Amino acid sequence: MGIKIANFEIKNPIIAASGTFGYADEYEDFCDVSKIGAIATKGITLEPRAGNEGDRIFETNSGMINRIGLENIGIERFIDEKIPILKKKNITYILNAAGSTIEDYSKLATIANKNGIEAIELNVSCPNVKSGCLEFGVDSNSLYELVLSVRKNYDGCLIVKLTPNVTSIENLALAVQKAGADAISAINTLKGLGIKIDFINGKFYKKEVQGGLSGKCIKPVALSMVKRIRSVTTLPIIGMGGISCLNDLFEFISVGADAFEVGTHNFTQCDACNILADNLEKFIKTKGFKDFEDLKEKIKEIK
Amino acid sequence: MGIKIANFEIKNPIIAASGTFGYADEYEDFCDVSKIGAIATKGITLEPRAGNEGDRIFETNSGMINRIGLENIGIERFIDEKIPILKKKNITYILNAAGSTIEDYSKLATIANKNGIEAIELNVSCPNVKSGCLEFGVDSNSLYELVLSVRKNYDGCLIVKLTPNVTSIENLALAVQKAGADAISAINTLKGLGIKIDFINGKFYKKEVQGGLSGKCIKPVALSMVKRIRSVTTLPIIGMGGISCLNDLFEFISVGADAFEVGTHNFTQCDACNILADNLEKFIKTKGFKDFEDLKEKIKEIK
Amino acid sequence: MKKIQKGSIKNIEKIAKDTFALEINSNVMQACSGQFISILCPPKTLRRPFSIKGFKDGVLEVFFKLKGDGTNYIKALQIGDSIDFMGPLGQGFKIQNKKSLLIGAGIGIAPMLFLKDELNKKGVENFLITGFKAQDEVIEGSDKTVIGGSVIDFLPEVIEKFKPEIIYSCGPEIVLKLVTRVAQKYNLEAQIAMEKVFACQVGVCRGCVIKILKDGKIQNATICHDGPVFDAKAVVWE
Amino acid sequence: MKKIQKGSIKNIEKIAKDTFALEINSNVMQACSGQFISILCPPKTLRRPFSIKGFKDGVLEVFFKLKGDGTNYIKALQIGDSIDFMGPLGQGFKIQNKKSLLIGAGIGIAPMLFLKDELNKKGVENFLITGFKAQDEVIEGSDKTVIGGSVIDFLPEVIEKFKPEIIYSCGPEIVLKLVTRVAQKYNLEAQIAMEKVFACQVGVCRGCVIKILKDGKIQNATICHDGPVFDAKAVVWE
Ligand SMILES: Cc1cc2nc3c(=O)[nH]c(=O)nc-3n(C[C@H](O)[C@H](O)[C@H](O)COP(=O)(O)OP(=O)(O)OC[C@H]3O[C@@H](n4cnc5c(N)ncnc54)[C@H](O)[C@@H]3O)c2cc1C
Ligand SMILES: Cc1cc2nc3c(=O)[nH]c(=O)nc-3n(C[C@H](O)[C@H](O)[C@H](O)COP(=O)(O)OP(=O)(O)OC[C@H]3O[C@@H](n4cnc5c(N)ncnc54)[C@H](O)[C@@H]3O)c2cc1C
Ligand SMILES: Cc1cc2nc3c(=O)[nH]c(=O)nc-3n(C[C@H](O)[C@H](O)[C@H](O)COP(=O)(O)O)c2cc1C
Ligand SMILES: Cc1cc2nc3c(=O)[nH]c(=O)nc-3n(C[C@H](O)[C@H](O)[C@H](O)COP(=O)(O)O)c2cc1C
Ligand code: FES
Ligand code: FES
Repeated sequence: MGIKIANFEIKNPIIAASGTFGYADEYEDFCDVSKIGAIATKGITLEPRAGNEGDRIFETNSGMINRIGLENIGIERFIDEKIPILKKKNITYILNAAGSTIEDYSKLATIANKNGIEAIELNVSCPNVKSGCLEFGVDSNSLYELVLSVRKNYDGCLIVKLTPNVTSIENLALAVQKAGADAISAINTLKGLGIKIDFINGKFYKKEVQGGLSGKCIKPVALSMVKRIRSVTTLPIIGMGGISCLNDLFEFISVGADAFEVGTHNFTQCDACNILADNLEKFIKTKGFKDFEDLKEKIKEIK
Repeated sequence: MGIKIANFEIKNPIIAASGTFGYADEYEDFCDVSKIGAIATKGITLEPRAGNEGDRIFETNSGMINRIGLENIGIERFIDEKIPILKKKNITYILNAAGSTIEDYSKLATIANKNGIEAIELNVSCPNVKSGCLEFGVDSNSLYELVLSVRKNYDGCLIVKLTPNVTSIENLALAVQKAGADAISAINTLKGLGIKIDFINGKFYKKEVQGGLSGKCIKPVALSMVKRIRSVTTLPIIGMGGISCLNDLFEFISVGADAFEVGTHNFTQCDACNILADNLEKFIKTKGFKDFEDLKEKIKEIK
Repeated sequence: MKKIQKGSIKNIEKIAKDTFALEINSNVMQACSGQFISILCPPKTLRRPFSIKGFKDGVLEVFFKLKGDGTNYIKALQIGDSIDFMGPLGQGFKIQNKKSLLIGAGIGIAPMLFLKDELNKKGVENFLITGFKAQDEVIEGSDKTVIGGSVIDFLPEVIEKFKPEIIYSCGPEIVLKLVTRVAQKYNLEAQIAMEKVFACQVGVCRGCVIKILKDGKIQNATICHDGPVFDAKAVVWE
Repeated sequence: MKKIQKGSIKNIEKIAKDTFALEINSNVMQACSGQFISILCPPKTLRRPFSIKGFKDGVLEVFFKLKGDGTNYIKALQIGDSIDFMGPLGQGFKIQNKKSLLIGAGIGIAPMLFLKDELNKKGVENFLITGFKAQDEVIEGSDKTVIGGSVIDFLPEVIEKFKPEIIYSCGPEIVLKLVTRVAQKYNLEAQIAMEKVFACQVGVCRGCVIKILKDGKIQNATICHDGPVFDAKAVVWE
């Protein structure tokens, strides 16, 4: 079931999505981490970050909002403490990289390159300090600059994760391709606001979580976005957004995805990635397909 | 419970959203149509339209996708056949207007003006034929032009309905305000794709509906958008997107909405608008608020 | 009267593989074959439409086959539970005093059984032929039951023998298309009950339109409000 | 052993207004007070965490109070139904051989009853005081039950009389804050069980962090994995 994203080998097409699987080692009691196709780490920055104050999670209809705020241990501790464990346990991982300036990203890429990190997924839904904190990922010019400068410093598999909160995802995909990325992953979370207002004993109480919306509710948006990305690029696409079952994989394949990330559904079912990979393998074997490539072709041929 | 949107009086703050209530008269067997705050008609164009071929509805997690394609009887028949009924039955309505060129919209506005139609909601999520079929509503310059030219021809209450499929809803809101609109309604549907793939007797079958996503699943996006619109404008805002219960009204109020539209939930519960207005009125009366304005103020004050 | 109702479950009972009969106590005064009711299935957004199988003294009966969340919700209801439905909705069969051939495929038997009852009451001679995929899916009540094969294959024989003057049918689109073709061949009037995914259930959302030929023009008609029953000749297939 | 389990409902029973006791047959080998299990409540995205109220021979007991969809899903389960849960999760109370005052507020009594059992088995002297909003919400098992007022108001009196050496507590944040203050005043160690909305349940999503003082530095700790039980002195309140 192994496949390649550009030159990066993963054990199967199911990847655990960034932010939903920590640094991978913590999930050992709950699933076969080493059997997962690959694990995109929690978003990692140059320096450690404490993340946001206040409530960080809000459940919504068929989904959730998070505003973790990139709490992470920083690239140094990741390399010193986590990589040895990941190696020892034979866990395939992708470094999800985040920053506030182009320099941050370039430095992360340089460090990753030096330390033999085989794949990076750029989280470009971060505020761009220089341009008044608009996200890098919403403007195709900034995105192009960003990816170009990372590409210069990084020889491994460079995946760029697109944000759906834009008018034209097509322009972003084109910018990323032009800058020399190896693959695109999509989508990151939708901008969402969760509010809960209670009226108790004559007084209103409010809870508000402004952050990223994920889960099954965003699947239709994700499918539409992946289809639009596929319409302008031939780069491999890692599709995500609300994936929870085998049929979801078929749907993402049909719009052009080559691999998949599973995010929020890990919270619902902590061995979701294992189960999905098993089901995919079983389907391929018992229904007479040669391999995953063959299945992909057959699904793309459906009228 | 009557309120005003600019100078347009509605019976209460709950409006039936365009496309989910036909031309209003058809719902008589199912609810008290005349008691609804107002009804936004199905999107109406200059000429009658047959709408899209193929499947038009697709249910998704906590929502649905539609691609009706603006099937409607055209402005002439609307005026000749529907307005007399609406008047006779004392139904308050808003003309939801759609077109392919700025001229279409201007003509509609002129006709509406001549025929004493008191309020128009511009559906600007239509392909702009002139600019290569990009939606009018995604570009703040085209939107400005559009609203300006409608404004010139129309003296009634001019509401512009914003699309959420953009990078900056703020720019759109500013353009609309600058062009002289009386109010903003938001949000229209999110771009979404519904796919169903079946594998039966060794063969794949696919059903695909690309259209607009609505319902509870989009509420977090809608709340976030309304909040962003409120951050840049003082125009009245009619909030919508997944509204189904009294608490949803509170949430929309807290981000700055002055009135509400209920769309998809009419399909779930056909007397939803009546029930919501009743519940709102009961809440105001029994919990010691002076009126809807007072409730709004109290909710906006919550820390 | 408002066509939105809260009823209560009178009975719910398995009648074949994955297939159940549901009886609802209601305030409904009148219903006819070909009409349907639309059941709210929380937390689903859209109501689920089901053809009426029988109606007597306010008790509505429908048959339903398990498909997904909606039908599984209904299956889990218990006797006495309340149920929220709209209906009866839509235009039913226009019964004529003619020798009638009824053709049902699968769960499409439900409105055919109701129609058969109505025809019998009116003393109209009729013959119901139904088809099912397998023995364990068979629902009783037909004059002839086809198992495994296609009900269409048996139509020439039945028509030659029974000599119907009109056909009524309900089933998957593919079956209705073939029924239409057979009716054409034998120059028989046919009324067919169509299906599509519904949103509003009442004709306002325009989500369930098909093309029909009316007054010499191709027009849109909604299955939920103008149908579900259409004159087969008028239907313009996609 | 994998900490994801399919159990089956052994018993489910109303114990107070909107409050139920649930017993689950499981393969769990060990559990201690302060730990919790997280129950899958389809179609909800997030699991619902519940403190363990008791554990014996693989049977886990929890108490739950009806709040929304999740708890209503659990309530609708029948004896014999299967139930999908993760756990036992988190760090429980660190039991010490000291005269113990247990303070529970509302449904927070559940882990206190489990702790009381454990203390009794170890022969540690203890006193459980609990508070409930109204008579019909009272759950049995305490040494003193406060109805209507705040359990906090009775603490000085109880502490003077019982002379505890340590406090354990579970309840809403507001109660835990006040317990912390009382403990400080009497210079007593206090262990408190915290709550927040959980997503992953296991410490990876960083969705449930609070600030704690550790090694002289303010750091993040997850309630689900590093807690739910924390040394009250270490908690930095928002
Ligand atoms: C006029 C009409 C009469 C019907 N009568 C019967 C009947 O008597 N007995 C019976 O078992 N079934 C009947 N159906 C079909 C029935 O409505 C669907 O099987 C049911 O909605 C499936 O719901 P679900 O949630 O269980 O399955 P889902 O998982 O939602 O869907 C399963 C399949 O049913 C279709 N479906 C879903 N929602 C609708 C909808 N709102 N309208 C139409 N199709 C839908 C989907 O396209 C899908 O292919 C009728 C449909 C129509 C339109
Ligand atoms: C460690 C821990 C132990 C708990 N122990 C118990 C217990 O023993 N008995 C008991 O009745 N309750 C307990 N709770 C609270 C319980 O988890 C919530 O009441 C339950 O999740 C509500 O679910 P619902 O769908 O019924 O209500 P909802 O409608 O989802 O929510 C009602 C309220 O519960 C809160 N809530 C929702 N989801 C979660 C979540 N995943 N984690 C925490 N809070 C949430 C919401 O903020 C909301 O205010 C515990 C919570 C935690 C964190
Ligand atoms: C709690 C949480 C934290 C996340 N953190 C990150 C992150 O650090 N970096 C990133 O690129 N994406 C992050 N994401 C986004 C997911 O990787 C994924 O793009 C998104 O959730 C959509 O997929 P899903 O619907 O399967 O969850 C996070 C998502 C969640 C739910
Ligand atoms: C079936 C359907 C048809 C719609 N048609 C229109 C339309 O003609 N014009 C328009 O401005 N919005 C139309 N909308 C969008 C709704 O008015 C509303 O903006 C959207 O559905 C979000 O609200 P909701 O989540 O309450 O449905 C339509 C929505 C649905 C579901
Ligand atoms: S379902 Fe709305 S028109 Fe038929
Ligand atoms: S819920 Fe994920 S870290 Fe606690």
